[in-house]
Amino acid sequence: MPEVTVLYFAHLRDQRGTDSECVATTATTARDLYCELVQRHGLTLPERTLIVAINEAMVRWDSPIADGDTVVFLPPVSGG
Amino acid sequence: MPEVTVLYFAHLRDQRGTDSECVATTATTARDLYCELVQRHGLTLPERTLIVAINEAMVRWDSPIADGDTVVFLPPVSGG
Amino acid sequence: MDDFQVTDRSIDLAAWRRRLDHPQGGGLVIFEGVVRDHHQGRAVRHLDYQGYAPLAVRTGQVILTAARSRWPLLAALGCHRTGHLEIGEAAVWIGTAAAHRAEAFAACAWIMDEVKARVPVWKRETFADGAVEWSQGTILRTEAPE
Amino acid sequence: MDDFQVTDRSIDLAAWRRRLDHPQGGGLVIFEGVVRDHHQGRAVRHLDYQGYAPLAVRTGQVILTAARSRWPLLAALGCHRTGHLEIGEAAVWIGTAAAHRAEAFAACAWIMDEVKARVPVWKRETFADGAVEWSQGTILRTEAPE
Repeated sequence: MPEVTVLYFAHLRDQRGTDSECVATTATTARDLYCELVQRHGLTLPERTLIVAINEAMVRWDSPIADGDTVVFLPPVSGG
Repeated sequence: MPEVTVLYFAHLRDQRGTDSECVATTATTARDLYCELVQRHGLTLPERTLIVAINEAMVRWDSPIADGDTVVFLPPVSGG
Repeated sequence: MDDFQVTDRSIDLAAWRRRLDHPQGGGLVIFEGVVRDHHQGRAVRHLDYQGYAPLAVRTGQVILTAARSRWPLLAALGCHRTGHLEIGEAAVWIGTAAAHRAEAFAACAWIMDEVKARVPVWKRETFADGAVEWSQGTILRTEAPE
Repeated sequence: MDDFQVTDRSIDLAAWRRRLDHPQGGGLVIFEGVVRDHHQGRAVRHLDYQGYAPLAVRTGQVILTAARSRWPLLAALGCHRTGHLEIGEAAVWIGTAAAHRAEAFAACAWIMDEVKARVPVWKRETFADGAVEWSQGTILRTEAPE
């Protein structure tokens, strides 16, 4: 089963209780992976409020994920 | 004859060759005083390019001048 | 040294300012975003920022590059803090230099707008009453600036 | 210390910056006008500024007061150099602080526009070819800002 690294920030980090984890997953897209994580960990942020990044580039929700990828779901930002 | 102090800046200071002088004058307005100075010292800046200040306040050209006043003819500015 | 940086240490304002020096730079504009002692009427005790540093730095650089293509800038620099910030500390610093001031003002304000919209950084406020809350924020904007 | 000053000594940028500190000041904007090494294509060696100090200070204060009435500012400060300036030296410094950045940006740019139009200061350029010329300048604007 492919393994990806998931990084968590802000609300998601609080909800997951960690800043990163290795996840073995059958998900083939970023969207599927987030669905899995929502089910496993009770994450509450809806997909429409998040932006997904794979390997430090922002991508579409239907982008494929591959073994070794770093995947990040980015909550609404509040810099400045 | 009333005496006023005239301060010179920029082009006018160069043309008059001093930064200030005491002037005994029969002029009764700022305009008359400037005309006198133009005639005496060959100042070349036309009245329409200048703003006149008496005692550190900008005033009209027909403002009266009185003994002891400080009068300044302010050339086009170039601060900043 | 990267033109856009994310740091968990105090922003060295004087060092960033020195990097704006340029012999043709007649107008320099600096923006500092500073931690306020209140937010929407509530007293704030301190802030913590998290940032996704590699993507934040890359996005910041993209913003600066876009600014340089929109205005004739001699310098465009930025820095965003992460970590724990006390009241009065600088959370963000943006600096621009141009031959004339209009471009430096416009670019500095624009860069700051873009940084707020596009750089993955999150602010958590600790209020005087003990409440700890992530700032509401805005959905991260991903499209390139025109 | 006056909020607007005219000085024939180097502008102490760090000291002016400190005077912008305010616990509610979330956005600080600073403009620095710096001596460039060229003007309209000609190489500049150095500058000299003359100023009618008492009226310059008073007019500067009037401008800052007007800015405070137009925007909710926590601080508005300015300083203009006179005397001999080398390339790279600050000729003018304007700083604003507000709760939010839009007001700080707008006020800082507006103050600088007003200073250029209304403060009695004159710039003399010494060019690399030895020519010495007063800057063309603009007729001093005397009406109060709306």
